[in-house]
Amino acid sequence: MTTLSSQPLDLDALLAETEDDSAGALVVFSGTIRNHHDNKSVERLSYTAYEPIAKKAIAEIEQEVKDKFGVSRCRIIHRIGDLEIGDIAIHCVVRSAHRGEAFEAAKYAIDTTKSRVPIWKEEHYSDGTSVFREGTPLKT
Amino acid sequence: MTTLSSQPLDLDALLAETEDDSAGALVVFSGTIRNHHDNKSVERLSYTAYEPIAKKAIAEIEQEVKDKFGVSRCRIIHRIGDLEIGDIAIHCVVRSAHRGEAFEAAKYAIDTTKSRVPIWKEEHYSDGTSVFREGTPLKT
Amino acid sequence: MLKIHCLGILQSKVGQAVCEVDWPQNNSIETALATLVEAHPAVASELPRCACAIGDEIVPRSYQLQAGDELVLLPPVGGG
Amino acid sequence: MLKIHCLGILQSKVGQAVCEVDWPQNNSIETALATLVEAHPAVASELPRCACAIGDEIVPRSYQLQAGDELVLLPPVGGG
Repeated sequence: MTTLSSQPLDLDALLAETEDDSAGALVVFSGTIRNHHDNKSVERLSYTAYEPIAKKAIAEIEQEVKDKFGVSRCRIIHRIGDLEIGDIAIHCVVRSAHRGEAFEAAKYAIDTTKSRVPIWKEEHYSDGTSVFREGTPLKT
Repeated sequence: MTTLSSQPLDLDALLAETEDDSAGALVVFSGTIRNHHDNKSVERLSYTAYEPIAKKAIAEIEQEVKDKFGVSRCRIIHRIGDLEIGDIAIHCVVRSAHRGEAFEAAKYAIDTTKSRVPIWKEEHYSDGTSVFREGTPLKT
Repeated sequence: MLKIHCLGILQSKVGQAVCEVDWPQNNSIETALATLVEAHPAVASELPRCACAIGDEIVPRSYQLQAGDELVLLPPVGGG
Repeated sequence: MLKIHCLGILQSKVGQAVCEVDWPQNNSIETALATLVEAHPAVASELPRCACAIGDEIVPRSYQLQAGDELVLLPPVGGG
């Protein structure tokens, strides 16, 4: 199953992949590239990953979310490469019988992905400068 | 803008309709027809609505969600008619600058829609019986 | 005659989506509901939890029905 | 020579994705990082918050580098 992709992310494919007749609730979180950050005008973002650990970490988070919240499906896919405003950087998809745990699980999935998966974003501003966004040190 | 539909719901259309370059977070809640309820095997559901008030109530909830949570977009669409297992009964779409309020807003949108919009569901079971699901009395 | 629209579970209890009841003009919804229960006793247990509407407005049971009004009964809701 | 992969902000500080440092065999990551700082002082302030990896495993700085190992430095992460 794809967890990192250099191509535009396909939500419909992810929804088809996670179909589950026993699940009444579907929660999707998607992160998109917005045109501003800290009052600076953003032109584009470059995402890079350390793939051997990033792929393993995402797969671990998917399993952890299912175990921890008792949801039947959790899939996470992150895009890497150069993204323009409005492009989708990540989809987190959770399905479960009821909506309470689906919301909790999706929130945990995105929070955890941001803090545990070796992916970095460099923000390119309209004034020509660029900055690597501050991140969370990996647990060692 | 469509808030009730007797046709299959189109998430892609709703995502296109709500595009917002200033929003980095997208949360979608979708309710799908699951194959069980209270240990009974469900065959299909029939949704009916009192349209004059249902449409007005959904539009009010969309505005209330935007005001209350400061999110830039909130759209809700509910399907009516006969639905099969796996069919989508509702989409709630929220976009905002950050994810915290997007999750809160989407949860409020579905909770409030369930309790304030005159829509009813009759659950048809495999044994040929059917039951109107218990609901929430409207505030008068 | 007053047209009463029975939605959701009320329709299944009454056996039809709309029923007409005899009704002395310019009376309250409360009075009309009492007349409905006489004709369809099965709805009695549902009515306390129902809201009443005229057109696209929820109205209190003290509302005085006017000529041309159609009463809509809304049982407890639960979409999604 | 030891290959050190510098990712994220480290790559921009070092000016290249991979750098090679002289390195006495069978020594710890800690020692290798000291050698890296001599060659590229700009990374010094970043290293305390970096994790170290060999292949697909995060390893402690006490890890004894083996022949053929390539060290990967992972600065603080933040996808999404």
